[in-house]
Amino acid sequence: MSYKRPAFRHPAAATNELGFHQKDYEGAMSTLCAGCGHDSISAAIIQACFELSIPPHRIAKISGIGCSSKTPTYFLSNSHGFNSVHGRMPSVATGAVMANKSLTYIGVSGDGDTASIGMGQFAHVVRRNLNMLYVVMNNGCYGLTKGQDSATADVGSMGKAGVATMFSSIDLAGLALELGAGFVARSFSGDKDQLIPLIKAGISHDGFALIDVLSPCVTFNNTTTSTKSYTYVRDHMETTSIADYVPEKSEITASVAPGETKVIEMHDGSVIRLSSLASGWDPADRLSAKNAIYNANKKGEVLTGLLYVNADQPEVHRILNTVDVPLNELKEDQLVPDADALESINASFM
Amino acid sequence: MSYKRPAFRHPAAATNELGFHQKDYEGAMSTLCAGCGHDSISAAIIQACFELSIPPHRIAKISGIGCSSKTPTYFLSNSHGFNSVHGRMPSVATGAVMANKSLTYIGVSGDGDTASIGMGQFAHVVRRNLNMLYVVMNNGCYGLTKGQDSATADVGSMGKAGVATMFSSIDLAGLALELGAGFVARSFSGDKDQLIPLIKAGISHDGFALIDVLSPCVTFNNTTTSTKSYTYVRDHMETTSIADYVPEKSEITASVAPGETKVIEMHDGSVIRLSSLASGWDPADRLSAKNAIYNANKKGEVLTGLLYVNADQPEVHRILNTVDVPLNELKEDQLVPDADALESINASFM
Amino acid sequence: MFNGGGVNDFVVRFANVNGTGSASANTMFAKSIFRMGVPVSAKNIFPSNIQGLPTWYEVRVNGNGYLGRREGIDLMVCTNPQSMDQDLKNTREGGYFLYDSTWPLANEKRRDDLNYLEIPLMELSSKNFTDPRFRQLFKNIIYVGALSALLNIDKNVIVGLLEDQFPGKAKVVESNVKALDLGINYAKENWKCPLHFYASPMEATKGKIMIDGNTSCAIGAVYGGATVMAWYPITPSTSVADGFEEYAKQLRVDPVTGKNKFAIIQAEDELAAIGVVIGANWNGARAFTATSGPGVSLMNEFLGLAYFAEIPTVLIDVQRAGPSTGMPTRTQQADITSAFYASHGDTKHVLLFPSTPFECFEMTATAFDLAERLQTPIMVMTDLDLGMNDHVSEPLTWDPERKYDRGKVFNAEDLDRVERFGRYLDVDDDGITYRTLPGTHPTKGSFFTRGTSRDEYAKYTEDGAVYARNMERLIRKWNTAKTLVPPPEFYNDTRPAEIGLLFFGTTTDSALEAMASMRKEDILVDAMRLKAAPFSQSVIDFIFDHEVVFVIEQNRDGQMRSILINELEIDPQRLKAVLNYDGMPITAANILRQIYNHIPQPQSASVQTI
Amino acid sequence: MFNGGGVNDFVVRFANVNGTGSASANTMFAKSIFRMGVPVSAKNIFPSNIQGLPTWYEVRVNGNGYLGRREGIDLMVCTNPQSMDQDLKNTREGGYFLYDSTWPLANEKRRDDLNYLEIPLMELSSKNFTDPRFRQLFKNIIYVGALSALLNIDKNVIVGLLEDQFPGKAKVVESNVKALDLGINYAKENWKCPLHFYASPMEATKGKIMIDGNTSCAIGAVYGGATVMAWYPITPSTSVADGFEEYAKQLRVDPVTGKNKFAIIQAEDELAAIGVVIGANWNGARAFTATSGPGVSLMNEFLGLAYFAEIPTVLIDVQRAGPSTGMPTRTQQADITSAFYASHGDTKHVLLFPSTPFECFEMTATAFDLAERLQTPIMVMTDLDLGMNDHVSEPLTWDPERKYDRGKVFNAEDLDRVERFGRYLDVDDDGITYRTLPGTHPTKGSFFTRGTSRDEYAKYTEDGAVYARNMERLIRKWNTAKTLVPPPEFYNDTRPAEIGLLFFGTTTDSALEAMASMRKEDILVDAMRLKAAPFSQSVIDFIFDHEVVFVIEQNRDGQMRSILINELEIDPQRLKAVLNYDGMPITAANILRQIYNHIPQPQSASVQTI
Ligand SMILES: Cc1ncc(C[n+]2csc(CCOP(=O)(O)OP(=O)(O)O)c2C)c(N)n1
Ligand SMILES: Cc1ncc(C[n+]2csc(CCOP(=O)(O)OP(=O)(O)O)c2C)c(N)n1
Ligand code: SF4
Ligand code: SF4
Ligand SMILES: [Mg+2]
Ligand SMILES: [Mg+2]
Repeated sequence: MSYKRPAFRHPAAATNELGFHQKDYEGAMSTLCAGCGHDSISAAIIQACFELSIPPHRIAKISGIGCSSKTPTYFLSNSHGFNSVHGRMPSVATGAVMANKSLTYIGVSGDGDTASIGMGQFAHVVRRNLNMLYVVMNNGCYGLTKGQDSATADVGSMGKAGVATMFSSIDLAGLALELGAGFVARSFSGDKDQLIPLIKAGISHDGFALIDVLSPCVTFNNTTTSTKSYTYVRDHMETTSIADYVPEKSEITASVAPGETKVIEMHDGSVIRLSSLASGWDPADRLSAKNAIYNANKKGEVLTGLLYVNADQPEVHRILNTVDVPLNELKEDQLVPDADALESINASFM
Repeated sequence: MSYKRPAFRHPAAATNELGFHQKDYEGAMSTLCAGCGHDSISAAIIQACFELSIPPHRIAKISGIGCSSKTPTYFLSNSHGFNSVHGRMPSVATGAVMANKSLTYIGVSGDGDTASIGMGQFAHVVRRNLNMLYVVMNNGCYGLTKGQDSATADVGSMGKAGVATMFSSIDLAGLALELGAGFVARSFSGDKDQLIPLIKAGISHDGFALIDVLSPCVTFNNTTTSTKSYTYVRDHMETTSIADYVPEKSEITASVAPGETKVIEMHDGSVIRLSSLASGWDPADRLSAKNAIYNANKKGEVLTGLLYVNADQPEVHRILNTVDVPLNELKEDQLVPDADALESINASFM
Repeated sequence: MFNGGGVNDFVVRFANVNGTGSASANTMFAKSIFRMGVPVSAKNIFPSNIQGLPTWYEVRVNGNGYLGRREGIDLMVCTNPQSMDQDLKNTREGGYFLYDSTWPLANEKRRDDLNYLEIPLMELSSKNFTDPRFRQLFKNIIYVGALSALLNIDKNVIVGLLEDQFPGKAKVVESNVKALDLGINYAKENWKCPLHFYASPMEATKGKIMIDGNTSCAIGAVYGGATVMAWYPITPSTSVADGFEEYAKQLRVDPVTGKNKFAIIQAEDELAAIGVVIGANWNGARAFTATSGPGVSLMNEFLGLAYFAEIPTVLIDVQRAGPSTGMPTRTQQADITSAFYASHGDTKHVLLFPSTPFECFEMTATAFDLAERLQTPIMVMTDLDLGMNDHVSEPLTWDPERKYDRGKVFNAEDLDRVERFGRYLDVDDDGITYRTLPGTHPTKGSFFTRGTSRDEYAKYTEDGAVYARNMERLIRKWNTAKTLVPPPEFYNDTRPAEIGLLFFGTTTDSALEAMASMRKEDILVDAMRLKAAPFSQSVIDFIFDHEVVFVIEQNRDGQMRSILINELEIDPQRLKAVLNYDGMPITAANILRQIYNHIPQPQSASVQTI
Repeated sequence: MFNGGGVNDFVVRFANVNGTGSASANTMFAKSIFRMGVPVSAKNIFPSNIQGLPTWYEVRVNGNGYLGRREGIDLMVCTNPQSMDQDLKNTREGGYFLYDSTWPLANEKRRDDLNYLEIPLMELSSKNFTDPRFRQLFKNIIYVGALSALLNIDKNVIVGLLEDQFPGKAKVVESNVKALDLGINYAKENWKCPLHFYASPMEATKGKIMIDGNTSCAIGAVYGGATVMAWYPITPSTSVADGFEEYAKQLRVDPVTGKNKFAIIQAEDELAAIGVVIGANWNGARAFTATSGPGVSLMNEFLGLAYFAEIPTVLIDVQRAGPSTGMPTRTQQADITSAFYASHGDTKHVLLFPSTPFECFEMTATAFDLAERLQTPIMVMTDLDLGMNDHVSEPLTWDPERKYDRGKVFNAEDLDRVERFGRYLDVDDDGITYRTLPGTHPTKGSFFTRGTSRDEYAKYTEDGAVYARNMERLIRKWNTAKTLVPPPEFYNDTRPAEIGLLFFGTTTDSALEAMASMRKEDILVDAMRLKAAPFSQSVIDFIFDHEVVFVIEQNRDGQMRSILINELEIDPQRLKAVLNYDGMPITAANILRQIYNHIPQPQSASVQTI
């Protein structure tokens, strides 16, 4: 939209390791409804990228269509963005990642964009283990088309339209686990403390990282009868653990009592430290995560936190064994076979 | 195709309750490769429908595109069939079921048709709990386009093309369970004894019933290195139980030792009797089924049999509360509101 | 100075913030003029956003019944500081600028050539209403009051509307009336009322209704016998589904059992929606979907299947500005090529073009008859302007004797009578063959429906001659379609004219206004409104009866013009394109400007101020 | 009696069962004629099935180089009892019918007007080869041997082919040669050899190659710099992907690391495939997909995005017979309308029309240049006939000096130089604007790509004037495209002609043969082969330089003709449609028959036997 945030700098303008200000990670002024959960997620992405010290222009943002998919305009103005078509972000992201393995990719989608029209592409980008962070801003409805139920709306949940959902809901985290995802988390737009480290961990993960973020639609699905309302999620949130993201360079100081803590090493040398682990759950055991989700859903709880991580699943570039230099940097000298080659091709058809 | 089976009748031409011969349930001569697993599944469908005594013309067959999707031509010639477009059988079936709730619907698809291009529609037909039997003829490859890997091909499995699959495979039964399906089974084209009762039970089930049938593609994916080959499946098949389908009218005679047997009552009064139950598995417990599949897959086993059943999940007509008479039978007198109605509509816009 | 407007001839534009409840106040304003018997049209110009961005509502009052959009805002009602600069710019020279003077307009922003009507809306509202939730809403009612004084709108009419809106809620009505009076009194005390343009009661809208096209389509689907609807939300078509649900719930619930004589599937996407429609129609139910451009694009493959496998299909395309996501809240007639030729291979589809809510109703119902008669997709091509805006329309009517045309369907008895059923056998030589529904007959009439080629008996074939024969039969069917679709409407002069205007859909209002203007200038001109493609003989005749025909449409590429040329084998020189594609409804002035590029402009004609 | 055929002028059709290995024997037959220097073409007529159904292989030998399909089979080689009735029917009067007399043909089936060549193929094979796995295969080699005797094909050439096929496997070659000799000897002993038509060595194919179009496209993509390919299997395009993988693995693996300078994504469907291509191109890689009609239908929405958001996109459409699933193993040029106008809204796309394998190679490579130059989808419109059949072609050539045209891309230095970067600012007045790639510059040049309307600086807007300006710039770009696409090729008479032939793609062979036939009859005729749409000025000139132009194409609706009329504003009367749409490649005789419906047929011309 046409409004610019006033370009003033925060008084105590802190810079990150690269010397960037938080401002350098911000985007245009949001045009979403005041209070929309999506804006909080944008803020968390800004903060996470700032703290991770990624040069903003080395990030690419890709989204589908929806209120959620609009958010890439509202963060990271110095990054290229691509607001593609409804439900097809995963394929566009796949192309982008294949073209240049050296950037950081953040995909943003909505529950409609992912669980309805985008279901097929979602399943297959998981299967492909594309190296990207995939954020679903999940509000249980189609915000931009005025609040129809989405496929993540729970049975019996009722938004502003006043008709209870009748079809069983799709749990995107559970689904991603079923489909073999190597990094699965769930969070809440209202819980920045939980969300930011998860975003950092997801970005650091070498492969596909899903964060299903409950993000209330204040305009259409924030009723007392909705299970995707701010109050419901806040009141029914359970966590698998408290996740802390520790960048490569930091030293891990064991401040938490041993036995309760689990440390996961990421490919890039950073570390996720999990504390206050839920009982019977092991972040490295896919089945335990599936069971925990299933049991929480049954009780009407919203299980959040890092649900599963396996840092060793090969991402698609490794699977396809591509060269180290990004494919989009290869020039004629690398791409055109030498003259003899064509001669022998011709000869083989004579 | 243009060949007709010789129309001779089997010598001891048995008839079913309705007086139909098995012949009345047959189809045109198959044009699939000799030995193709799909043909065995067709035969099992013929047998099951014959034994269930469904009037053949009261069945509708719907499929997508693929060798598997061709099979409806090869069974039930007296039923209407619809070979639609690739991956979209679920939506066409949805329309058909909505139009006429009084027929029996058999959907046939392939693993390409379902797990790749059809993934989105598959997920949503499960969610909708459409009252139909959905048979996937699963050969781990795209038969009709000459054997490319499909998304159900296991990592490391290698068909005729000689390149091992590199992406993680999708387990359609596991997926259906995750998505809330009320009837999930897996079987093998080579095991008629197991398959026929499952087809019968699936048809009787009031709601969506998935049978994922391993069905070797003898031409492209029956190599010794393929986990979808006849030999591999036969040798690695494990079963959850032995399923027996008992029609409504029959009496259940407890011939199996108690404790080992479980009896499930279907909506139409028929019964599925399960014996030799696998330990730790309960057909009525979704989680136990998911765990059983996960553990079997991990060991390279192919878990077959009835995996989960819940006869009480409301199917879509119940959810949408439609009238008892099929919607396609309603005439003007039922459909056109009376004259006053339009007057008062007009008045409301004056 | 100001030279537009007059009694029952003016344009008011409201500038609001979306999501602030201005829509209902603005609608009330338009509706009150309608109830005074004066022709009025209202166009919502809204952003692709839910809350907080500028949104406009433009009302044209025209005693002559010219209700297309008109350039030049006579009175701007601005309550949105965000858009004020733009609004000031868009008010016509000498026009009036009413705004919320709670925050007075800086002097340097003021244009000298405007008349300012300053009213402290927020202040008045805050002072008089304590509940903060209502202040915003009543602010809107206050300006309606002020307008009622400025434009001579009968207060009783407005009160009547409020009573209709809040039946049995006297308290609510009372508060609203209080707000209304605040506006009326403020206006009367501070300004000369009425302005020199104002509304004056007529009988022109008597017996008519004011309704949007999407709701009319929805009601048409109920009357037309649709039992299955499948859809996926997309602006501007969503309200077709909403309307169908609303009216089906009112009119199609079995009173005894409480069960529904309809089923609505909110599908996972447009591919699924059209798949459901095809499956249901294949199985004998009348089923339809509603979508917009991106949906039609996604439905391409399935539309080809329905064409080739010959399955009745009804699709309502509420067009918006493309390509791609384009301007989703702006109007265009730009899916015509896409819909007409949808799908790969040799395909052509039947399109209907309603131009009023009445026709939305009528043509939606007719679409089901045509779909079943022709066993092919029928697309009702409406647009955002028609679909989402309220229009004055003939009331909806339905002949109680009317029977559905279910087309050529063999039942069990028919099958017993025929020796051998041939699903694709052209026994009547009209290209339309007989079908059967699943479940009809135990031993006869079953067949296999497929998107692959097959012979007359529905048997799969790769024989080129059989394939070609079938493709030629489809052309025969296409020729039959020409005789069955609604014929065009003519607006011909009594004297022979050399100039013809050709238009369709929402272009009609402005085209007719342009025609009237030309006639006033003594230009002989005939006009034809298309209601369907393919085209009947009368369309060809009209074109050949005129030296030059202006094809007026709302897209960049002259899509209808191309189709006319291709279908009728007409020399393109005969057809001049008159186009508008900026997403706003076309105006008569714009049409005239383009026409006068081709023919001499009469001295007196001022295309600016029509 | 028999009156066709002659030295280097005959048609042989093989009738086999698919999945029985006949393809390699048949190809060897065609290739041996090619190696004798004689022009030859081979067309596979196969079922949409994997095993057990009839399949045909038709070889035309023509010393004059007319290699389009010709009606009339001079010699039928039938090894398939299933299709024998049909094959008997399809042999020309007086022609030869060679069949496997292990199962002799019943007398009542025999046509009197054929010459029978009976050879007990299976019996010979079984007697001479013990391993049952090879009996089937050698049966095929035996008939190749028999043909070599009947048609004077140099045995050494065939042996050479076998040696090439089985390098270092002398044993295998030996067995094959044994089979070959069985056939040769049987023929010589039992029949008069050669027949009165036969092959005679020439030099006409010297330096040429025999290759299919899909492989050529694939090699073109390797040379053209494609690094990302995404696809979904669909006949007849699958072998483009197969070929790309094969040649990329040969030519694009880093010798040091063993890593790939390419990535191939077998996507979950066509929507995903084109999405990957768009994403990769957006990010600066050359990426493409290959598909057929149903895929193009599914890609509609994305193609509209690429058009409107201006993203280079390369798509190879290997056309098959539509609509819907149609006849997936038959050929047509029937996706032209669908591809040209793909997507809702006002969209038009650039199409390229290769007509030889060489052009498949060349145009695929060029498509990447054009896509990056024009920042829009480029679709290479080939078809099953060109794509899946072997054709004699000029060898593939690549100028080592050739540089890719990467189009207007600003790098970091460029950005530092410009004051304000405007992604959609038409600084060069050619409608093409500058883009930047993600990751280029820390503070400048980033922008948001979207399918919604935006201003020159890529900022979202719903302003109608800005939107319209952008749509008009896209027309400017379209006009630029006309000057950049490959111009047509002309085959004009030296004398002024009133008749023009216009054709493209696989219609070329037969069209040129028809032209030659007309010239032989002293009819003055010019010809133009289109290589691309939109059309350059020379296309218009050609059409206006002729009284009548015959537009020859392989679809029902005259799709290219309509596009010519629409784009060039030509009176349809000037363009006569010459069509073939039965799924078989068009023949010269068919073209002539249709032309002679419009112009007087010369006395001597026998369109039957050309
Ligand atoms: C092909 C297509 N169909 C439909 C739409 C209309 N549409 C826009 S956004 C949207 C749903 C968005 O829902 P979700 O992804 O949950 O995002 P939210 O707005 O809730 O954040 C739909 C259906 C579209 N843009 N494109
Ligand atoms: C839209 C579209 N894309 C691609 C194809 C080509 N195609 C036909 S069948 C098939 C795959 C079939 O695989 P599967 O469903 O597993 O069936 P199988 O042949 O293995 O039984 C494909 C890709 C098509 N018909 N339509
Ligand atoms: S409609 Fe809902 S999702 Fe969209 S911006 Fe408003 S609150 Fe957020
Ligand atoms: S190709 Fe495979 S799946 Fe298809 S018919 Fe043959 S064996 Fe069966
Ligand atoms: Mg949402
Ligand atoms: Mg398969």
